[in-house]
Amino acid sequence: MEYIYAALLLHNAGKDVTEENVTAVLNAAGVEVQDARVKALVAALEDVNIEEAISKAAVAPVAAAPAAA
Amino acid sequence: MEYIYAALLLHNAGKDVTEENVTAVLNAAGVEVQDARVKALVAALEDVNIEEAISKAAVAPVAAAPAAA
Amino acid sequence: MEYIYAALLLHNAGKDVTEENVTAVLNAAGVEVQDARVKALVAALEDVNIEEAISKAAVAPVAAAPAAA
Amino acid sequence: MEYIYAALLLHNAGKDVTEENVTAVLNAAGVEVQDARVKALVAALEDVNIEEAISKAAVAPVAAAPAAA
Amino acid sequence: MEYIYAALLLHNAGKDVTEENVTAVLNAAGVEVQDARVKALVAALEDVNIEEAISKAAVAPVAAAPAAA
Amino acid sequence: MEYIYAALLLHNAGKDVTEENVTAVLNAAGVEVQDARVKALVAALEDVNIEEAISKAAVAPVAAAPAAA
Amino acid sequence: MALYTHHLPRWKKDEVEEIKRGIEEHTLVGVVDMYGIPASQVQQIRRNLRGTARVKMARNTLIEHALNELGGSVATLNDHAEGQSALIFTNENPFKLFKLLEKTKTKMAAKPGETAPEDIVIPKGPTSFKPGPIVGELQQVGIPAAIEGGKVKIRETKTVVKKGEVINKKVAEALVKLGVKPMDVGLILQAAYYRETIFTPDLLAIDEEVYANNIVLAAQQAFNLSVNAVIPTRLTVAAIIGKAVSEARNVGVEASIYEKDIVDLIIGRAQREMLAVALAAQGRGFELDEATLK
Repeated sequence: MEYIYAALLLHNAGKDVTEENVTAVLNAAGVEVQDARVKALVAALEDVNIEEAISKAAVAPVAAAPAAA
Repeated sequence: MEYIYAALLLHNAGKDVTEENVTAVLNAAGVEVQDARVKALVAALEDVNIEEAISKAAVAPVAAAPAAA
Repeated sequence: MEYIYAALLLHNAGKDVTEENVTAVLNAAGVEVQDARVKALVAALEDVNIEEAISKAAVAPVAAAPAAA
Repeated sequence: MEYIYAALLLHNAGKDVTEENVTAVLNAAGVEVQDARVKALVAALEDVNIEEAISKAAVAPVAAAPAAA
Repeated sequence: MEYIYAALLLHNAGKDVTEENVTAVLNAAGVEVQDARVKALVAALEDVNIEEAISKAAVAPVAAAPAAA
Repeated sequence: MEYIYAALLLHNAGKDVTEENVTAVLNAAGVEVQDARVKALVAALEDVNIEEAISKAAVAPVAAAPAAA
Repeated sequence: MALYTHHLPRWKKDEVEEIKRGIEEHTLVGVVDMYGIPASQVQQIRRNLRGTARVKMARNTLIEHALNELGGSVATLNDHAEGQSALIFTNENPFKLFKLLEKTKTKMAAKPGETAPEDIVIPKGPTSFKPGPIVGELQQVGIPAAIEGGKVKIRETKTVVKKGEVINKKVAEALVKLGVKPMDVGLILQAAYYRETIFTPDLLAIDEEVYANNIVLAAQQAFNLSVNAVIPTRLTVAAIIGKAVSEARNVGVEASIYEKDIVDLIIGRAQREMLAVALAAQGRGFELDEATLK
């Protein structure tokens, strides 16, 4: 989930979720960054409405199965 | 919530949630870090089992929360 | 939760939830006050309608379903 | 509710919920303390396991929140 | 709960819920009455519409509907 | 309902629910006591586990059921 | 680096140059497998990709030459160029390209020996066939064909081949006659070189839903952590207050602390307890009065 947390951190900070930014955040956290995963994350999130996903979470914190990220 | 995400990121990456680490992550995300908030975060998490606190559902406010920081 | 109860106590007593007041209440309770946490609390409450948050709590009791981690 | 908040503040801070302590906290919050209420509070809590009572969700109100004073 | 039972007994019997009456009922039940709790109870009930509070709670308890008799 | 409240009051106070005790409590509340009802109540409650019945009620009902009869 | 081409004939040199240009002029170059795709299908796919991606077919040796001449990390694409490969050039990102190629897949008739990509189901109903040997042919492979009203009809829906099973010759022939095209045919992206990184299909087949779900999960976790560890933020402080208030009310009711804000809740509890005991007593012969019954 580190990659997801990094994306949400950036999003919450009002920054763009770019490869560069995600990599910088992960590096700062001491994570050994895999470029392909960062690229996959950024590409995948292009089509995801983060705001909407977050508000879903705020409304109903229900049990959810974590999937690999 | 940036501070919370920074803590989660570090925790997931197997790093300690220290003031230094949190600050580094937030800096990398381009967040203007407030030392007091970092201190408060780290202090609050000191005695907390993050794994447990993450998975124990807290009651969300009834209506959809606005996603302010 | 000490800090939160201090804020609620002040609010219920019709006092402003300021750093000074929260600190005074916590001190009276013999709590070793961490300024950072007081600051963070007061900052977080800035845009929040405490009365509303309280009345919402009446609807949703504490216990809830766990979210998988 | 000030009295109950004061009691929980003390309990959360690891202090005893005595008449003296409750009065001190209420005073610090600028509340005009009624001795009878403090006594009633302390007496009521004497035989109660606060930790247990907190999570018991005995309340579960039925419909909309009552806007009591 | 003795105190509240006493109050509701009085209310149901069409009597005023005064400190004196509550004390008398509790005494008759052999309860060692704490004046402070009686005072607190009577004070708390002052602005409360008992009838309304009762009807709100009048959601039939788990068991079953009573057959008319 | 007075009769039941009287019984609950006695039970809560750790007293036996006898005809004598119930009558005393009701008298103290100014209720004109019907001996037959007291007898019926005491007989009925002999086989009832009051503690259990109460605890069922404490788990507050969730949905609002109509309390018609 | 001209080392590789100096001995090549002119047309091959031109091919290599064209490939190199294609790579240099696009942000992404991919290796695709063309095996088993008929020419007509290739034309269709090219049409579908027009404006987005260009497919360049060339001999593997020439592709290898071109990649080696460019050198550097792009040369590692060679490891993925096997069988009947072609190159694909685009300025899309590899995930978009992967999806695009998935979408350009078309259905084709099955050849004997191929594996069913999914259950092959023949629906019941009329066919266009006139009565003849076709009925027997269908029946032979287990398709319940019959003659009805001068036409061949399938009597009931039948799964002829299960997913993952090999399609034998007779079945393949029957399917062709029925016009059933069970095979997915299209360009299969074997690897993509994009921004100094090689992407393999396992990385490319991303499911946005999984990411979206993880975002929700992470947001929930952050919310839970903030509330449970009492780290107030603007987003969560209301929930934290709510939790504190609920707890205070619980304590107040449990301990029967008679305060204005909760005395109604305590009354409610007493009332419910009374009703519970009243019902229990009624079950043992105590007649309830009218007020209780209400």
